[in-house]
Amino acid sequence: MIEITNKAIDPQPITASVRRDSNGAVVTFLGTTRRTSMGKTVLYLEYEAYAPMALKKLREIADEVTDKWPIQDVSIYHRIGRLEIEDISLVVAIASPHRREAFQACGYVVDRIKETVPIWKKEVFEDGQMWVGCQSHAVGAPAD
Amino acid sequence: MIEITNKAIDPQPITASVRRDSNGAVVTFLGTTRRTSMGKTVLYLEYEAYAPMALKKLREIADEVTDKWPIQDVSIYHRIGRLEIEDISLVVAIASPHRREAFQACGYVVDRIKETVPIWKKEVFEDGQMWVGCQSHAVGAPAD
Amino acid sequence: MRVTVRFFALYRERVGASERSWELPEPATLADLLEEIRNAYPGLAPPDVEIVAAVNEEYAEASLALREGDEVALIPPVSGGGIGFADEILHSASLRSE
Amino acid sequence: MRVTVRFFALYRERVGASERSWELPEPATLADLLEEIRNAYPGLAPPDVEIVAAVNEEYAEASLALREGDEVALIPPVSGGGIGFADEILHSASLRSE
Repeated sequence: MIEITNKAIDPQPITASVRRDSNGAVVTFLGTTRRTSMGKTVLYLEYEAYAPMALKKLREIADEVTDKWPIQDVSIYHRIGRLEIEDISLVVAIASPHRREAFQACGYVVDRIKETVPIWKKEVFEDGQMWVGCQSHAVGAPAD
Repeated sequence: MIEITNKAIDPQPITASVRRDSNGAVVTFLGTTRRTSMGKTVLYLEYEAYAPMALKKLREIADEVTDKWPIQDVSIYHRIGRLEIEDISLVVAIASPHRREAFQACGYVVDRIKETVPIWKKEVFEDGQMWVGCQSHAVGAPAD
Repeated sequence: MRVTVRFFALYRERVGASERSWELPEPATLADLLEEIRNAYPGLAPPDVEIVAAVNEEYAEASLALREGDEVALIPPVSGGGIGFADEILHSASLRSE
Repeated sequence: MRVTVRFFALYRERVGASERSWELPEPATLADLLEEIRNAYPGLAPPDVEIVAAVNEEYAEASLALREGDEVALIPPVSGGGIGFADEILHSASLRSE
């Protein structure tokens, strides 16, 4: 199950979706929004996606996992829109016969999502806002 | 929250117990019982614990985590007694500000549990049963 | 030829629109289009910062030849968040499987 | 002196009891007790396999001197399950924090 949604995510059915009687290990990652960022209080967040490409990239990442590891069961849910503090923005659930692969693959998926999937996060503070990761684009910023 | 229980484990409140607004990452591991073991069909499993020592060891492992990583939130539930196939035997939930530490610490906890916590698993087959890990004790087995 | 240009996140805010239809002389590469866009919106990105783009939902090299009807999306840096360790995981996985 | 000996899992099944009170001449080490137990239950474990024990809920060396009232638990190998990677995780964690 791979989905991009603007509704609150319930991780329970996502974890359940990867369980089966040949799997001895299930690893579920939740990405949750934090109260503070770089010492400042975050009021809320906005996530934006290039949805069709993001879905395609998520499916590619799931395929990478089933290619690289003896794993059949990968579920990824990403939330977009306005999120409050402590909301779940991302759920990745992976199950495998043995635990090592489930841990590795779950960490890998989360990393790949942050690298390649066109979903952006804006943190809104009392005195401003910031698209996370776009520091290189700040006016007057040095090029990387 | 650290517990050894003979009831079915619901992972949801265990994961919820480690969430807080300073944590951006929550990693939950489920250990689930598999249908086959060494090519044979498992009918059911029996878990047995030296409960007071097992609890003490689980608490020590949680303390190791909070010592080694910038992590405050560790929950561990281990089930004992009779388990059917696909039941959850173990839940480990860890939350941290950033994901890397949560993945590392969760994998570490599961490993340490398997190494040092006095809880044993017996697989019951149609034609016999086996205490997992006790192969060295088989009658006539070579010493390790 | 005519292509569709989509702007997301920081770029959407700086352009003030999420999508624009763009007329280009043929032949044109992605680099040509990006140069036109930079000229039209000088505040989009600092001059020495590369603008990453996708054509028809796939990351594309600047040398790619554009075709009528292409959907070009400008992709600001994605959210990142912490130090990645995918490479390390893969390295460790491949060591194990040897 | 008198100590309590607890048997779990495989040992419990082989001994046919989960607990026994054991009378020992003083002084006695854990090794002395384990030898008596092996003699009383020759089928407990193969002769060249070590029996791991905990005294008062802590893993103990064979040389530990026992005391009146100690609780000695014989600990069969724990369930293991797959290749551990705790050492590797720690190694990788310490590399990072340098």
